[in-house]
Amino acid sequence: MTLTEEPRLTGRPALPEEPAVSTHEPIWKLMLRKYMKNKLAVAGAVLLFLIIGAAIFAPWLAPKDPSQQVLLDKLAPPGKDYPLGADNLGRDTLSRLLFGARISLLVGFASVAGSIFIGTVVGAVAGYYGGKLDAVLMRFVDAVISFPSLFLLITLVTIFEPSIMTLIGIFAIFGWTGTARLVRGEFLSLRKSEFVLAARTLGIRNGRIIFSHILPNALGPIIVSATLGVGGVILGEAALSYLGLGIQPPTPSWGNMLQSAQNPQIMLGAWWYPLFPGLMILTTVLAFNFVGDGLRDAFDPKIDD
Amino acid sequence: MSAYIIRRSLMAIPLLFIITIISFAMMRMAPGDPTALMMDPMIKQENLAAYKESYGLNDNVVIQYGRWLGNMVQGNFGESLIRQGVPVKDLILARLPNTLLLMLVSTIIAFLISIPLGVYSATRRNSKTDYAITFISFLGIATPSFWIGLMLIMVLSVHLGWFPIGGVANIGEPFSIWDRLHHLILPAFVLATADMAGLTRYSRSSMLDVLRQDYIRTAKANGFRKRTVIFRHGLRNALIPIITIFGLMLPSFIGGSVIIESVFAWPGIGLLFMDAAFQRDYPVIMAVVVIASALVVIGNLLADILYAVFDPRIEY
Amino acid sequence: DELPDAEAATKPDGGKGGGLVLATTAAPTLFNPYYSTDTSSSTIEGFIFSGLVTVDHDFNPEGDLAESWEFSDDGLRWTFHLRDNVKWHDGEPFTADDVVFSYNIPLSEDYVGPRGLPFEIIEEINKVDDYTVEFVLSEPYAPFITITAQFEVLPKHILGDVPIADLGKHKFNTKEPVGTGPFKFKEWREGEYILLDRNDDYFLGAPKLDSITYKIVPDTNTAMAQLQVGEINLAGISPEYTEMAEDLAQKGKIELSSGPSNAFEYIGYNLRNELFQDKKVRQALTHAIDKEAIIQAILGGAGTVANGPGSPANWAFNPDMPAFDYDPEKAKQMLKEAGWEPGPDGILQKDGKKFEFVLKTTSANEIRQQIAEVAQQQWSEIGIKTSIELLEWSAYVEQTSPPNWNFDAMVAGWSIGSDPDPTWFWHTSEIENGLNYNGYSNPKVDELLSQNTQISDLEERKRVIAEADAIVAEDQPNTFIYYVEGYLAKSPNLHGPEYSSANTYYKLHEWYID
Amino acid sequence: MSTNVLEVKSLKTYFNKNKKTVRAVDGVDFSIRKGETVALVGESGCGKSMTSLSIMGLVPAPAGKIVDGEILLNGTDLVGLPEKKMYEVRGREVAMIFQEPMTSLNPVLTIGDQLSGVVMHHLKLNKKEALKKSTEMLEIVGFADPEKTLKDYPHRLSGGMRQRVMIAMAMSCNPKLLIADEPTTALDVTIQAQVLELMKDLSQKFSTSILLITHDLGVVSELAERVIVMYSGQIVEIADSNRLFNDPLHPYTEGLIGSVPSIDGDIRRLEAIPGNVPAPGTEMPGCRFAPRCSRATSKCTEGVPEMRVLPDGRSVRCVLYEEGAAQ
Amino acid sequence: MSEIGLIHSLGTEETAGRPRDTLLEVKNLQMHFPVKTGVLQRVTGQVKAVDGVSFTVKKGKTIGIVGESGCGKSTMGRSIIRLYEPTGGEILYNGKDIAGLPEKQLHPLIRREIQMVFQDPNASLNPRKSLGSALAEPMKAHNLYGSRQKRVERIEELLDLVGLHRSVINNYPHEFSGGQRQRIGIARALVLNPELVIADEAVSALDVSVQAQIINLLEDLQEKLGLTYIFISHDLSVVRHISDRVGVMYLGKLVELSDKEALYEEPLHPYTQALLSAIPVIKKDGAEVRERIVLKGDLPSPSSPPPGCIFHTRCPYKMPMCETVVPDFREAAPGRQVACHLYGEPPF
Ligand SMILES: Nc1ncnc2c1ncn2[C@@H]1O[C@H](COP(=O)(O)OP(=O)(O)OP(=O)(O)O)[C@@H](O)[C@H]1O
Ligand SMILES: Nc1ncnc2c1ncn2[C@@H]1O[C@H](COP(=O)(O)OP(=O)(O)OP(=O)(O)O)[C@@H](O)[C@H]1O
Ligand SMILES: [Mg+2]
Ligand SMILES: [Mg+2]
Ligand code: NI
Repeated sequence: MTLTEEPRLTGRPALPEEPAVSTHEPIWKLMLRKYMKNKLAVAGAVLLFLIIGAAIFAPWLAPKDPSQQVLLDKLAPPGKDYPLGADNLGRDTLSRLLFGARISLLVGFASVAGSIFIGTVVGAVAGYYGGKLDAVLMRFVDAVISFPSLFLLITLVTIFEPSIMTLIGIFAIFGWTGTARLVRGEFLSLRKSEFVLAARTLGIRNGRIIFSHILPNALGPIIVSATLGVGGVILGEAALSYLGLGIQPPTPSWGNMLQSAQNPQIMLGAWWYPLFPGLMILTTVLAFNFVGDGLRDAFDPKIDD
Repeated sequence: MSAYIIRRSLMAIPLLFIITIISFAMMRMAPGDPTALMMDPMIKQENLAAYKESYGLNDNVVIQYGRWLGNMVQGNFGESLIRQGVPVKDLILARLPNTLLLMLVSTIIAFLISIPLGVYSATRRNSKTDYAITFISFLGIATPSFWIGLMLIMVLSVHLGWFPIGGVANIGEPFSIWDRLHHLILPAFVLATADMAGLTRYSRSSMLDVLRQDYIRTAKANGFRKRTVIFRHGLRNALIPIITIFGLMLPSFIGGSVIIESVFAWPGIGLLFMDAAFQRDYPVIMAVVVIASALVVIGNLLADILYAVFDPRIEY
Repeated sequence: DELPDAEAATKPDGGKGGGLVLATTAAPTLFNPYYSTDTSSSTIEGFIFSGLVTVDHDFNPEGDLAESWEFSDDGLRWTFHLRDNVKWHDGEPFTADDVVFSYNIPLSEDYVGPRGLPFEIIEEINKVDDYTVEFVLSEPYAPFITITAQFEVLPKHILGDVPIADLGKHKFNTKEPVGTGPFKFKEWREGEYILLDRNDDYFLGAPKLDSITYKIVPDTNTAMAQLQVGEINLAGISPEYTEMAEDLAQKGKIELSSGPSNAFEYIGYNLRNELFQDKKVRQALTHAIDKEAIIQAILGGAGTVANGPGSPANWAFNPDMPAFDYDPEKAKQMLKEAGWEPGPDGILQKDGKKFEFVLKTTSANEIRQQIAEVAQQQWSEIGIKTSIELLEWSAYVEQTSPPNWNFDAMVAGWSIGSDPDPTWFWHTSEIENGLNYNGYSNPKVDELLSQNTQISDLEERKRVIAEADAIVAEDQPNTFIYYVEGYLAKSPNLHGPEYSSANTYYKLHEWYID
Repeated sequence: MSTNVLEVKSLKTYFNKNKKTVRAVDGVDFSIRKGETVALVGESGCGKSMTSLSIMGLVPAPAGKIVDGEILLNGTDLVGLPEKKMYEVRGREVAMIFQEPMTSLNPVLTIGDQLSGVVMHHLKLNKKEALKKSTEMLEIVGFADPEKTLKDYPHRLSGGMRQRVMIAMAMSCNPKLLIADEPTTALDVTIQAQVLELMKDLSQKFSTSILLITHDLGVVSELAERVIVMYSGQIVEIADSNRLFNDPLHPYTEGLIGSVPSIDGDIRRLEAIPGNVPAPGTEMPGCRFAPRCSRATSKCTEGVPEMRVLPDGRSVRCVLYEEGAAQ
Repeated sequence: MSEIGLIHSLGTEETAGRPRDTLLEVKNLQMHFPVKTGVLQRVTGQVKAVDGVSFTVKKGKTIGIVGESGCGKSTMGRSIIRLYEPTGGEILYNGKDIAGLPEKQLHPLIRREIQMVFQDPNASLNPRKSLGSALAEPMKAHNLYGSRQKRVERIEELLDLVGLHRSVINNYPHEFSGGQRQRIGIARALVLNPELVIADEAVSALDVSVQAQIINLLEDLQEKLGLTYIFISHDLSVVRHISDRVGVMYLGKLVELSDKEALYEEPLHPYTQALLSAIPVIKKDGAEVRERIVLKGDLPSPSSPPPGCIFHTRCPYKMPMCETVVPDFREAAPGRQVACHLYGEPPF
């Protein structure tokens, strides 16, 4: 046996290798494949797609002007004129739902974008630099978390009139702590991971390490929490509406449309009026949760079957 | 351990301090003041001025905060501005037990129902029951709790008359546990739903994680039955992360209590806060904020202690 | 907890009795008429305390603690003859000293409370003898009997030594009020209810009801649900529930009575704003609003169209005020005359300025919110652009009231007191500090209003008020929308209550439950 | 025949994933005699652990499944044995220790709980007796203060101590077969030496058969009497350990031995086997090692070579040793 | 391979008093970590992960560091490459002390010249970066190989060097096997033409057959590129195979440092002896079998190391003085340093 006499690693090519892989499959495809396996998640994605589409194309899809009142048709039941009935001022519920979707989704997406941004920045800084900075930032997060947020929310809403912008701001201000903790955790573990250490020894700057190495790897959990966050905000707006502090009429939002469900007169006499916004909230939040769940699986390297 | 508890509690003080400053600032930024309620043709402006003066509302906000803090440190929450002459402490003491009771019972309900469900779901992963439980959990997460509450009231209370429409007890009747429970069940259940659903999902994934662990394989290799493996070897490990969730759930419970209290006319601190906020009853607002934050802090402390109890790896 | 039924067996005239259960969405604050301002407190104060006089269902004054009264020809001296058989709940006898003591409270230098205004006209209060008091007024004041003399009397033997400055915070107000009324204070469960017991020694005879429970509920919805299942047995119905109430009445679950309530709803214009300074414009704005539709759609018909201030519920009402009926075309026409022409975007313009403004109201009131929405829509049809701003109550009050007057237009309502004096709303002197938020000023109105309180003759006074109201209606500082129709629901087994905008609890001690 | 504690016959354990079949164990035959220590070696992913888990009946369901073959433990076929019966086999008849001592013990139960739990379960002892037995076992595996250790939680023990606890647990019911899946891989050499000594002692003392799974040929040489070499789900060679190391037959075995740097031999260039282990699920005709084999011929890819028993008792799966092949 | 010559002319400025061929000199290096306990994370002690280690590395040579888990090997390696800021001692690289320098100053000094190969081929590559971008990134960070074209050329050159097919340039880490990933890790370490490569358990996670490939690769690269290695491993056989000098670490300290042959032939320190004897070896006919010394007990915790000689708790030759007196790390034979009282009176 003379294997030693044929040094394989000298010369060029040192070790003739077949191309490593026959199928060059990018990560997103891999994740898509995992995602597609979760039937609920797929259903959720389709639903969301439809809902977001409906919101975008509301002006074309809505059969009527959402603010057009026909006082005589107040609380009309679903029928030919009003596919989903009319509200207490005789406005078309379907049209209002479609335009309400814009508001509800806008509030959801915008405030989550805000809170994800704040949370990611705080969490990334705390997790990457650690030490005192981390301690200070995390104490601050603790304080915000310990805050009875709904109470403060009520106070805030009384300070700033509950316009769309203030609601977005308020939800963003309260929503970021979870993301911050999550991102911090990810950064804490990722900054010790060997590929980050390698980047450091190669002299790659901190900024680039954070944005180009750690963040993309922490993106999974962030996206998942964002997805779930949008659903949470939509629910939160509905809850605030219940207390009369949500998006204020006449701007339609699902929350303030559902608010009328409190009224036993409407609940008993015109159940269809609160039913549809309720269903919209339910379906949308459900869809976001399904999608979030699917994404969680797709991003999770542990789950591979 | 007790040293730890003391130290942790001391650490909470600056936290509460920050919270009170923020709340006070916010509150005083809100437009309007307690006199808004006194809109009445028979009001004389001088009277209002005297009223404001007598409660020190005309002073600099910083001075007011200092005064408030000084009193608070001595355990004095001051007097209500609306319910003149009534110490805030009395208002809180009258309401707090109701809120605590509601939270306690719904926490118990949430844990008692969701953990077994989650565990069951995890052990039957991908079975029909698992899917059903998962779906129902998602429904629970996605349905606004006040909506569930209103529905239940409409159906169970108004239509069927099985439950009272609100309140903590029948008025004027002697104390009875049954009567209390009768009033408590619906609100506690509804307050529990949202967290219950989340908790079920969480205990499911926690249990799934545990079932992947090496020591579970060891237990199986030792010939223990499935049930023994799950309950004796798995459950306690699965509970540990759930305890943390308990700590995190508290703020949402306290927040949720505002809504549930108003749906079910439950006279707790949430309703007190709502009223106080609208009436600008500053001392009451501050007291509730302090109490609620303290509750969260205490809850987290409790979670930490429980954590140590369940996880022998944690040492103080 | 004690059993309220402990003395059920000793009911004075057997068979009748039971407990009255009411609900409020706003918890009372304290039980002292000189310090409380909210309706819940006043209601309960009415149960516990008695005043010198009260009013019947039609605002006619009627003796309460006072058996009779008379006044001097110049209208400055009022003498009240008190009952001599009245006992405080603690058994002490009621005397003129109590009246003198009570009415002096708001007059004191040290008084810190919201009730000073009606007492301003009182020069002095004299005890003539144990059962006679005399009030000396600084000027003739017609509303004296229905406003001031209605104030309930407090026990001097309990509060006499308390410094006036401390009276507002005294525990008497919240823990142990003692009065002469038909019911005695028993228990106040914070956030839950107030429980009152029958006062067997009530001077008009022991009430037939055993107790009154005044429940505190978070919102009207809960109250309505409780009414439906009989957890409460008497409730006023707010307009958004009239349909449901009528339905329940039809099913025999409740009995309904109704009548005009002493209030009007309006959209008020800030006359400090250039937009609204032209009377014609205001009239046009009114022409654009379909009041009838609002009443039908939002109130379920529970109201009548209003053309001007006042209320059909009180005697001073003027049914013949100028009307600006729904007529959008006319509105457009009038606006055109005033110089407002549609711009390229359809919005009216004048001198390059668009006709657009903010309509404020409070999120605390759903009906006003909806009125705002309808108004917005209807104005948009004549080319006026409005945006609605909903404010939380305290913020709303702060923004719209003196000295801010930070509004263009607002949806609001006024409820008129026992006396129909409109001075509060329209007199120029009320602009700076009073309720004349609009900043409305008309010398003729000022003159009439100044007169009205000095006239003791009812008919004469009615004529003056009617004239003033008509001028205001012509000026339309507000778009008056409707007069509220009030509803009172009771359970069928409760006997006695009947809707009244003047005094719901008239002759309460005679009510009973089978 | 009767001396064989374990006989595995044409065992096939497959995984079904993404509609792809991974033949983790693809027709494995071997046996273990009473008291014998047999080593199973091969590179990562070649199916060593799956073979052992198949014996334990712990193949991760539902993805993994024994699709064919027999596993005879003292003549009883474990394949298809009802789960209830398997409870009696696991831990009692066949015990197992795993690679990761750090994670293989339950962190929330004391050593005493875990050890006595097994004893109580299988030997039907009461708590007191079980604790006594546990103390004995800890003594046997070399704990100085077994009473104290019983009350400790796993996190207080070092890796070596934990692995000794695992061994004590595995041996406590006196099993006929002990499967040790990489028992020392996670341990330091000095600790590994302790554990290896212990295992040697115990196997003699209790005359337990051991199936030792490892990729460390040094450990094999130290402990095992016979060696089974696996490659990509199949056995490629079985031989006495001495013969195997001195005269490997299969080119893979040869490459494996050549790859190990020697601690005291000459410093020669390492004889690396080029290429990689085929990815799981790769289907290929013929010998699975052929693509990496320096002596591969066209014959290698024609069909899977049969396992061939040579006259001296060694078995090998290679065309080089097939009848008529030129030696 | 035009770039390879470059570094040699860059890195060899002379410093007075230092032997020409000494690349790195570590003097009394200390790395103590604060121990934080409890949920409060209060500092309650120190882990003396590296506690006074000194050695020199000659250019073009390989020094192997062996020791049991937790003895501080990785910490030492990471301190040298300044992933940690050492709490004491000096690290003279080309004569310049880099122990306390801030990152800004380190960048031009060592970030190109010292590189590391990590243990875990799965964790040491960013899963979200393709091979090409992972290799191009350091070039961009150091403004080398200005154009894209040049960078691609360089990457292809590196791939050839480590034996990977050029076509995989756009593939992601998960598409490679463990051995291939480790080759990528090595390629990445070579991108910047380093002088010194620290390999921390670079082959421990690999299968034997692949391990051999990588060891051979490292040896070839050293020969071709004149690299200097610090080779950290717990596997004495591997260290023996690749090193010129070998240091044995125990509880944060070097207990023996010696030329390879001498160390393996005649280990001096009792710990080294035990370590060597504990290694299971393939018993081939004719090979001599070492007598096994089985050590009792476990490695003590580096947060409370034993007083005196750190090894005395497990040492079979323990003397009374070992419990109290810390042995010096001294020359026990030419080119051999030992920290043990048995070799108390130098020289032999
Ligand atoms: N849960 C699983 N699902 C799918 N395939 C699996 C699973 N577990 C193992 N396999 C496959 O079975 C094959 C054999 O795995 P096994 O664990 O027996 O290897 P091993 O020889 O023990 O390797 P190692 O030395 O790494 O422990 C592997 O190729 C793997 O891909
Ligand atoms: N960042 C850190 N903070 C605190 N302690 C640390 C840190 N890094 C390492 N240690 C401790 O320092 C000691 C040495 O660790 P190190 O990783 O250097 O050992 P090692 O020799 O590389 O071990 P292994 O062979 O397991 O990799 C260990 O006790 C470890 O717990
Ligand atoms: Mg394995
Ligand atoms: Mg290491
Ligand atoms: Ni050879």
